[in-house]
Amino acid sequence: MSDKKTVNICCGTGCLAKGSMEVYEEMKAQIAKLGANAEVNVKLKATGCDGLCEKGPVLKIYPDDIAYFKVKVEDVEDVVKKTLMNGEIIEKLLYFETATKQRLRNHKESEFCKRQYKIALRNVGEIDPISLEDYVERGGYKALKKAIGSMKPEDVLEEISKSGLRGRGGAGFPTGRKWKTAADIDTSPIYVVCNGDEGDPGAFMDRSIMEGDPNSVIEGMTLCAYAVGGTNGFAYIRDEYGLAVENMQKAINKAKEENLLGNNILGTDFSFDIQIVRGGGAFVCGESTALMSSIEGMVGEPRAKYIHTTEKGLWGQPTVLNNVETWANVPIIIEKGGDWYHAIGTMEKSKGTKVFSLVGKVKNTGLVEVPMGTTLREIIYDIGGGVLNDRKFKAVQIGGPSGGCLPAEYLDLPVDYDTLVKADSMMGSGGMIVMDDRTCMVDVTRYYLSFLAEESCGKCVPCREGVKRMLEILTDICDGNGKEGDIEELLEICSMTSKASLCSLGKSAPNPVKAAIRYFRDEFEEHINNKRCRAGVCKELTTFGIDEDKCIGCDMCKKNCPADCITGEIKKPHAIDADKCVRCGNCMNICKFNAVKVL
Amino acid sequence: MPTSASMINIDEELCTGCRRCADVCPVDAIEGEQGKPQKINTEKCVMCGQCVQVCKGYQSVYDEVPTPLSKRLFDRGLLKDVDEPLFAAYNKGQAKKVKEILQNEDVFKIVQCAPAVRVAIGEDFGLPLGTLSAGKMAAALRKLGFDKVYDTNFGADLTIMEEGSELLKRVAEGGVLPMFTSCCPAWVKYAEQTYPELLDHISSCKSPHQMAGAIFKTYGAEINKVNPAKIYNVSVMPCTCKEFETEREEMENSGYRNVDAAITTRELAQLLKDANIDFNTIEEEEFDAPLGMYTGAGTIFGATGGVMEAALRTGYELYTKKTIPSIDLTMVRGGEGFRTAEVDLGDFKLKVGVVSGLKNVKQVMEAVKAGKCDLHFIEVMTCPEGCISGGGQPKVILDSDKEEAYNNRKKGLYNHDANLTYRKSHENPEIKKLYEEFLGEPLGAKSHELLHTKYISRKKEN
Amino acid sequence: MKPEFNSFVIADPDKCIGCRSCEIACAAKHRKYNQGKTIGTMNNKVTPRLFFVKNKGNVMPVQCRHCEDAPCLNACPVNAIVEKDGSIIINESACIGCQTCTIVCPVGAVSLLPRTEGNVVTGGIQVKVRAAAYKCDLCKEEGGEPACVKECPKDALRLVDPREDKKDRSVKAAMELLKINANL
Amino acid sequence: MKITIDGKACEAEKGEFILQIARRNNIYIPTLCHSDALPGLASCRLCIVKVIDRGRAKIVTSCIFPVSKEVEVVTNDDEIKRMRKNIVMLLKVRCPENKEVDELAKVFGVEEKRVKRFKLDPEENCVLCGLCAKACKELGTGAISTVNRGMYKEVATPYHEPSPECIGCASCANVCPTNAIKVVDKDGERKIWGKKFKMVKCDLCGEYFATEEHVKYAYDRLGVEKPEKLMCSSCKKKVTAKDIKSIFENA
Repeated sequence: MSDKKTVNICCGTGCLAKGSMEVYEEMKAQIAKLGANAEVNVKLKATGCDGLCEKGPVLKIYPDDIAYFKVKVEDVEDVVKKTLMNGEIIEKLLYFETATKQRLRNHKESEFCKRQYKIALRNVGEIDPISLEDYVERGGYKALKKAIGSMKPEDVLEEISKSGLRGRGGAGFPTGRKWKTAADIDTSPIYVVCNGDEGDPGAFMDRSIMEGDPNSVIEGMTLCAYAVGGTNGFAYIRDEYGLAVENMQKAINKAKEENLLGNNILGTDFSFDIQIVRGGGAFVCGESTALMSSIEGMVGEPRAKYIHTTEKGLWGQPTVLNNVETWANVPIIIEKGGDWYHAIGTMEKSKGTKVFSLVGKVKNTGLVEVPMGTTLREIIYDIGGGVLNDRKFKAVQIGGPSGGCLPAEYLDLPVDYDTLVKADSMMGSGGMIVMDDRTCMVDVTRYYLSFLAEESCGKCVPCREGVKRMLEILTDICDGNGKEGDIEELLEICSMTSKASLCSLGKSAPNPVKAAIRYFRDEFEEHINNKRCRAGVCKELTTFGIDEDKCIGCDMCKKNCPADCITGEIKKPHAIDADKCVRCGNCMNICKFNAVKVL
Repeated sequence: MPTSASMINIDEELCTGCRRCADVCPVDAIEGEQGKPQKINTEKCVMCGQCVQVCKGYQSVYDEVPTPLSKRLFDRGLLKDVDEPLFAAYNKGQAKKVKEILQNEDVFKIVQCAPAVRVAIGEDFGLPLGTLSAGKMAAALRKLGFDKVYDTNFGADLTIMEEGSELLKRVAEGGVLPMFTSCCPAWVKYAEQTYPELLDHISSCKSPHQMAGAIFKTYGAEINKVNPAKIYNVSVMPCTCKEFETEREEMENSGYRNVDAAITTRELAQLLKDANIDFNTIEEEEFDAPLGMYTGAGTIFGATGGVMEAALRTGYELYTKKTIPSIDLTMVRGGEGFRTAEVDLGDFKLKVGVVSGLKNVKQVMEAVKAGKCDLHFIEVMTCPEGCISGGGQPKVILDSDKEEAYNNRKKGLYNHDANLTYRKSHENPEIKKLYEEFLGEPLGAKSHELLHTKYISRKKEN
Repeated sequence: MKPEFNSFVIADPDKCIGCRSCEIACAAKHRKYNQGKTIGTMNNKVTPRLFFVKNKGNVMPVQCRHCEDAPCLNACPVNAIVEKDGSIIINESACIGCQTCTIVCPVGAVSLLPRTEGNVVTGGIQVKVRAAAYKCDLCKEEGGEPACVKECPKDALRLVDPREDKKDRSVKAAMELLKINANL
Repeated sequence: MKITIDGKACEAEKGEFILQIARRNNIYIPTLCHSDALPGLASCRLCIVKVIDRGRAKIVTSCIFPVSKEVEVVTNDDEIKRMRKNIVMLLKVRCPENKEVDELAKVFGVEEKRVKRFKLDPEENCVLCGLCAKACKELGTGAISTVNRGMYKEVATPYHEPSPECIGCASCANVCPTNAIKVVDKDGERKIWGKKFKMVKCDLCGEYFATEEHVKYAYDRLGVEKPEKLMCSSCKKKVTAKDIKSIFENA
């Protein structure tokens, strides 16, 4: 009797990019070689992303609970021969805990994982996304069966309201209330829409869920349909998300086969169907009304929401729209009950968990799911392992392009909807970008504005012209052409744009500027008045120099200078020829002794 | 001497030759065939502007005419931003000139308005026909930039003092009778060109605004302590002929024109719009003392029979030294184009007549000529209902509204009269003061110099 | 062409003296925001709904015949022209000024004129005057006798109802006219 | 129902837009992109007003905000004025040489200094309100539309090629609030949106009065053949007058 082993290889976009498909194929071949009569019977699975993309490809072995990282094709043979056959562990493939400098047999013990609380991501990385069995095995469709079997629609509504779940797309509108509004309208059809148009740069939690656990979204939408009397569903998925579209489609087809979707679900007279719509590829299409216009086949431009889309949405019918992460939360809430969910998160109005994509100048990057109210410090230092190369932390940008940068003083800010807004930032879809002292806040703000200037739909003047002109000012400041009064002009445009714009994208577009000026005004003034960029990013405003006392003459900077403008003998202080210097900043990044500084 | 050519014109480009103007012209001065552009015979024209009031041959947006709007506005002396329909028959305006003066800091700007203006000006701002808006008017004029807002009604009271006295003198001394009023410049011009032989029948009094003008630059100059040379008098008149009168050589004293510019009620409305003064919302204000102080008698000058009534109120009391039994002398108000009445002055009966509408004066003049007229005093107004229906008044769009407009304007004046503290010219405290401090007595030397005038024959001898 | 016609206003060329009072009255009556009674309350862009024509020895206003199965109505791409109990009415505020109606109107009764009300108005000042199609609407919305008929000093204009006075020469005129236009 | 606008009580239908109500009550709310014929664009934002409902004030776009309860509306307080001024400032920066925008700038007192701070394009006259595209769509021609997003948005024919759909009716130019659309009529030819049109001559006066495509479009809508002899509107009037005259004489 041979013992069973399961090998999960992550095939999320991140790992695929790092060649996990090759690893998968190799593993398949190797297992085939073993033949049926081997003493181990290996089941191979291509799973979704479990968040540690930067350490991919990820390979996990059950029941031994061993996780290997950065697995290359040439490692596969070892894995089979050593680990699978002889239970021998390959040290170099194990997770390396930067904090303790230890290798961990299973990354679940890592600081990165053990502080997380996975609800939305509960299955991602653990199951074969398109295998319904896998999903059911982990409790999938229990909720739907429970609801249809033993609950009235209003009971479902009740549970969701009780749970305190709020939209994970950014605005954080109470999901229960949203459903209720639609449910109370006596008309048909009522539409249920999944917003999978994840647009924030650096955010990819929705993609991971759709790729790695599509059924949770489908079940969530179906439960909503049951609760509000929905008839048709649309999953609006960003066009770039090929794999997400593929997996969602496969999952939908399978669910239909199993009568979990389509006509007379589970033999009842409740029918609901979901069709996939590929996005227009515009950031603004993530805005609900624009998304709906896009589904209707019109230009993806927002409309005023004086009448809520829950009352008049798609084709003027009641429409419940939530984003992917929100949907993924629904089944488990119904399964375990609203009170269970309500117990997680802050005392105030932010319940449950939130997935963040932790990126930027931080040691551990990837998807992080934590209870609402977790402080930035916990996320960045405990989970993220702190700033890369132990440089000085400067700011963390939260909430995507229309969020805002928060400075070090705010590290102990509990992350939830309301505190973030008070701090001139926002939850957004949960992008979290860590910045160190080599980041110029003016430059960063300029970057976000340039993104918004291109992604604004351009329909209304405040957003289109306002953002464009704010960008012009910011660019001037970065190029050393900042003028006195620019900061005031920026704020003036901000205040108007944030109130007079047509849609929430426009209204939130000034956030990066507002926050940056609020927390880093001195840096703006320095750029404008002293023509100096302390981070050494704005080339026109930067001169690098070497602190003779600190420099030990290791010669590293010299070696890495593309312009050969650094002179100096070994073990003697070096010097930079400012005229030749191209201000690439390599020397500063490389110097271990902080001898290179911005004059 | 100005000719009517520069005052009243018909724009050939716009005239369709319907000849409705010819129907209303009291002196048959409009010549031309049906369907062809009309011409004005300047020898005959008295510049009453009734043709201007009736003309509907407007500049349309769909059939182009050679002359562009801007040029047309310029030619008519209108402000460049005037945004009203323009019609074939028009009177040349003075508004541009006045606007310039208003911007001139070193002149002392005095304005006066004829009685009929205050019951019509509001109409051009959408107020109901005939709305009395004396207070708003005073406020608006001040806002417009006039240093003193005096009033023609004061001049009217003064006219009564002089004209009344003149009448009583003629009666007493067996002077030329009947005596005709001289307030209406169109009538005066008509008399000059048609009945030169009867000119000594016309009161030698200047018209009220000319009297006022003369006083503003003498007495007014003293009390305001300004050099008369610096004073600029503007008259706002319901009349298109007043500018003609203003430009008569004799209307000046010691080198100063009595009135420097006369604009119409319509032009005042245009000036206010041009200055973005919202007449509807502006708060009422008082006229400036002392020369803006007036009585009900001065006010009713604006309606036909008004001068007569005012004269009788004062004449009666000056002659009989008794208070007049009934102050409202309705028998001379409104009605036929020519009406007569008799007033008992105790020892003798004063016979008076009132002519409204110049068409009706011919019969009277012929009678006088033939010595068949036993009246003592005759008021003549060229326009159908007196000044309230003057050629310079707001132009009523619909013919069907005209009667209402005239009636309401009249009502407006008589109500104003009824509600004023003083209703007899000789009781006007400022008039008394003027005689005490400056003029001495009616018909005195000063009066004679400043307030009286002469007439000339304009008859073409052939 | 049906024998029946809708009501319409027509001018008697023998009576008309061409004074244009009808146009002024028409424009004045149709004002929406300002109902002042004097010329000073009107603006320079007078927009009548009947149009003065001057031919040799023939002056008169020409106005809409309110055709049955009206071409203007059928041609209007934005449904700005409607039929209201036997009258063809242009909703000027819905007109975008494409002029299609002026092209197809057989009698030339529709004109594109500057629309000075309900346009790009900014704090009272008008920054752009758009054009719209204008034609006789029999003062249906304003009510009462058509302004032109009421104002005409020579009673040259009259509102005829073909259903009643078939013998009327004006009606005959209109019928004849439409025949002419039919084969125009 | 009743609502108050700037303290003035106004009758209002439920669902009516604030702008309509205000206009009806002679309360002027500035607009640029609003046309009664093509409502609902809400792109210029000049018509923003404050709606106060149970003490809570929010900024809304009066041209598309339907009144549902008895609210209080403030159209012109300092905050609104300031926002409008900033909007107009941005428009002035976009269209520095445009006459209409300049008028606005004057009305709202936009300081030259602020405008001069930015890079200006004297050629630009379009404020991208979208009225032209909407008009063209309404006509069923759909020759022009807004293309691209954000700062690259513009109104154009597909691929900036002369559009086969365009009939040269110039409705777009008529509805344009800033006269940004050039229509050039010269010796029997009209140029618009990079396309040349032959124009139709009036059979009587010889005046060119419409493009061939437009005339065709018109009669196609009627589903009848276009007459051989075409007349301009004013000649049609003249002919009509003649006809009536002769008919009256014969009658």
